[in-house]
Amino acid sequence: MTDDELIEKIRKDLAGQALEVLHPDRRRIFLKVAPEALVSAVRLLRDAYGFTHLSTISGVDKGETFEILYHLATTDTTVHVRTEIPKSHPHVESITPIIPGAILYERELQDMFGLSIDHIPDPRPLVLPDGWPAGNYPLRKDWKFERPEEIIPGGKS
Amino acid sequence: MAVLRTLLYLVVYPGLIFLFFYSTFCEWFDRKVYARLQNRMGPTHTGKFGLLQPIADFVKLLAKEDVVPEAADKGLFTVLPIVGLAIVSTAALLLPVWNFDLSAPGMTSFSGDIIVVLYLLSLPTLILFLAAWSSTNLFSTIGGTRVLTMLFGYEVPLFLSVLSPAILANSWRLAQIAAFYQRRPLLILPNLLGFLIAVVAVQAKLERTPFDIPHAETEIVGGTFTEYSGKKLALFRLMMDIELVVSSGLLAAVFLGGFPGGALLGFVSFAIKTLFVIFLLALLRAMTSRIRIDQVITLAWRYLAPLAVLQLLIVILLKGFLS
Amino acid sequence: MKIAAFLPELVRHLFKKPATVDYPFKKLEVPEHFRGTPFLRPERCIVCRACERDCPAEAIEIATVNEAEKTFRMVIHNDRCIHCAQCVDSCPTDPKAMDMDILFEIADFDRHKLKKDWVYARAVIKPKPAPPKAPAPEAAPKP
Amino acid sequence: MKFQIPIGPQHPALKEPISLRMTVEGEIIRDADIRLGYNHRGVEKLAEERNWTQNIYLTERICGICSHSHTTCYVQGVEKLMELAPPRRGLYIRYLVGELERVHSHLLWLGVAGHEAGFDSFFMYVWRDREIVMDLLEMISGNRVHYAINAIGGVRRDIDDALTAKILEGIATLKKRSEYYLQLGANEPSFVARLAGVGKLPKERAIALCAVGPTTRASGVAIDVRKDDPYAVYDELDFKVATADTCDVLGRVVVRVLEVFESYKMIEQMLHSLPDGPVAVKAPRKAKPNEVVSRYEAPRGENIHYIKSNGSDKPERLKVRAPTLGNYPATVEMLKNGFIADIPLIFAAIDPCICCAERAVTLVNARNGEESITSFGDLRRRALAGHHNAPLKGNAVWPF
Repeated sequence: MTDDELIEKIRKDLAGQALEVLHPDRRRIFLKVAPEALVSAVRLLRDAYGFTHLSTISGVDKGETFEILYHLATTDTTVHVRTEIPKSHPHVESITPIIPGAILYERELQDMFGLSIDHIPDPRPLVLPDGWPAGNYPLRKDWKFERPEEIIPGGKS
Repeated sequence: MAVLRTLLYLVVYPGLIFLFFYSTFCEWFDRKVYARLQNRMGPTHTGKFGLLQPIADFVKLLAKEDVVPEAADKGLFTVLPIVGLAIVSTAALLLPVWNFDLSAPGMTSFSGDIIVVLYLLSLPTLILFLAAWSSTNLFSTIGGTRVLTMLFGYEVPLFLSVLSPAILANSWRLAQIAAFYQRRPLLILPNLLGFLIAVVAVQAKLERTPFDIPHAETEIVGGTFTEYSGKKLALFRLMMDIELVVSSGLLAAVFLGGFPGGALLGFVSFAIKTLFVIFLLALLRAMTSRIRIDQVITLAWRYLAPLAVLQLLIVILLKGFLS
Repeated sequence: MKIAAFLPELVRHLFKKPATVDYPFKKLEVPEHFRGTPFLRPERCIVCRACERDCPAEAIEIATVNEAEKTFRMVIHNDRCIHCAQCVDSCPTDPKAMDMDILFEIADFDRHKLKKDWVYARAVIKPKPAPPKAPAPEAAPKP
Repeated sequence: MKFQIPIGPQHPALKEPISLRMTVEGEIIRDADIRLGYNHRGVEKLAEERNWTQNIYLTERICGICSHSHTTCYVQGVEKLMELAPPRRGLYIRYLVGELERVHSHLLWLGVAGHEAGFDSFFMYVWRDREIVMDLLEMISGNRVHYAINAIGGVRRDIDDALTAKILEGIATLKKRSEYYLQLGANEPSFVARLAGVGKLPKERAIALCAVGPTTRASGVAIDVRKDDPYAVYDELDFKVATADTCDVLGRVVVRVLEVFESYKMIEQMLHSLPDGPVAVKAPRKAKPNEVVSRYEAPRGENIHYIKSNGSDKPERLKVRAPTLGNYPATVEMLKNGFIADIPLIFAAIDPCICCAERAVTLVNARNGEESITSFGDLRRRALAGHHNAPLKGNAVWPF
């Protein structure tokens, strides 16, 4: 199945849900859905088109909203499902029940952006240390890391 | 005079001082051979050819901080390395290297000493288990249970294979067994199978690859020795070194015709024969990968034990044929 | 599957020369274009600060000593340097003012001793007969 | 009796800090849990503050073994963002280094597998021969580990005929040696006994848990980004995707060794058809606002970078997913119901390259089994206090 055929089919199958379908490059399809439609879109992609492999989940802080990208792949092509959730109510449904391998990426997303993944089977922090102060989410744009002044005996220069 | 002689025997040759230097030399030899088999250099710089490296390691460990875990049984934890060292050194005294009279059994050579040596060699295993158990570390505990589990595997083949030459020689005294094979060197050949089984079993007793399961570093850190440090670890390492010398000496005495020729010549043949056994052990160490504990038991009971029984059968038939 | 499959190879190597090198006493030679430690040829530096800007480890520091005399001080913090030689690539002069030598045993007990500094006057490049294409925008000092 | 054993954060089997909690019953593992966060360096946040050039070296330092795969993945994404077309010769050299890196990484892994199984001679010999490829990489790039050969728009160094001949010669030797190791690995009984049937990962679980790389290929799933999403030069090369269907550690060994042979083949092909011309084009300092997903088949599996630019000379977002993270869920699955003795082997079989984490220590009280977590600062304070209260070392009694 070529990319164009796939896009055509996705457009038909996700008629009301696909907000935007981009095809910037060979084997790269960016599909935008509403957060409510995310789970059904991923399920459809998995069941109907064989997108069983989730490469990763990326989060992007876009100021007022968070953009989350689910990078799905088959041996033929990749689909990057994009959804946007407001920063004021950062909730998104877990896709771990559909793709079990998503668990670590969702936990990482929770740690780094402070959004909550609803119905995640294992919500413990993943990459941040145990004593990490609550409410600090490193990959948000408003979180700035102050590099502690480097103490070299005798100073830097 | 007799007192002086006994003292000399206990402290100088083949007692503690000799054992210390010879066992460190054997460790050097083992390490060097192992390294050369792996196309490496091995110890090079401490002393000529790195000969002093094991002694340097020993001294370094003595100088290190000695930590006893808070939850450990302190008395037992401390005393075990010393007891272990004492046991293997005692076993070493029974080797027929020097000062034995074939006709008159003495303190160090008597009928049944082969059994005593074997039992003395079994005790370090128990010492290791106790050491592991008393240090209360999780990894040590696992190591300790592995020590005991392995004991049930290799002990029987070792005993059977070491005893079969004794049966052929019709004696339970090491010196007499050695003398028997010195008289009839051709009879060493029927025991070849037993020798190979004994080498494998001794490898397991010494916990060297492929049987280094109780202290497999990639699995359970230091295993038995996880909590040991400083002087105690140094003593344990010395214990293992002496055990290496004693076990190879035992195999040489039983299977390779002992060490004839009094003090000097006897020592030369002792060195050559033990180093030969240690070379075989090093070769076995380089050749194999560590196996799992269940595989050890399978190996011991499915292959080694039946083969040892077969060896026993051969010896008994041969004995009937000879007499 | 065969028993003692490794034996011939092991025994073959028993009397061969070891593959390892007796390191602190004997050393292997590094290849020709080995990336060792960076250094500056102060007579060629035009103080464009391209190296300072592109250094991923912030190991290069250029400070003005005297504005009027156009003298500058460059410090290379070898304790931070990751030896990527990006400074050499970024250097617009020809021949390069920044370069790498093949030293690699630069460890020290004191990170101060790892620093190297040069105080120098800014070099003025004479306009070449053919106008240089690429290096020109790079050469402009960053405000 | 059930008890928990902590493998890590510091453990001889682990070359980098990670914590594996094993619930064991005797020698059998009943449950496993992975805790990360001991080594978190904040690379993604840091990347947002550095320019495109500096980030090449930052991504290079994500991993010490597959350093080239991260930079290549990053650089090929940035080149798309900047709409650059690197010259053919540059691309060939870039992926030549990539394949040499795969050879070195797989040989390294093979040695480590031997070491984890207690087969130290095998480890020594494999690593001795791995030096050949390390030396080749050093000759090409000037460094052994962080080659730093990628630049945006091509590569930084060219190779000449003498070097080409040397590479071909080295590859010929390595080919012979690899064949020997394949023979040896398949014939030494104690080694095979340790590998066969250990760490089972059935095909359907490998797919469901999104495992990547040789781990999946050993379960009979032929995914390989080089084949599925052929980037740059890979659609011009003739190679096969190596798979095995034993689903165990032995299968992973076999897959990796077969992959090494494919790499030798590819290296020879690339060297024989090396195009002429320059090796790099000049890159702009800024990239237009856009986004790109870049995939690369690293030695450990699929490496994916999501790069978003905002028009400045710094990325807006750089998301890195190293292959090891994708393999962790599968590892937990493989560890369950295995032996303690197999932990290092199973864990090593995914070729872990632990590049995500931080600093904390768990203290387990041996008497009552209570766990407490101590922060690094606290430990440091304790260590200093202990040091101050300790008797002077000068007064220590020399033991003999």
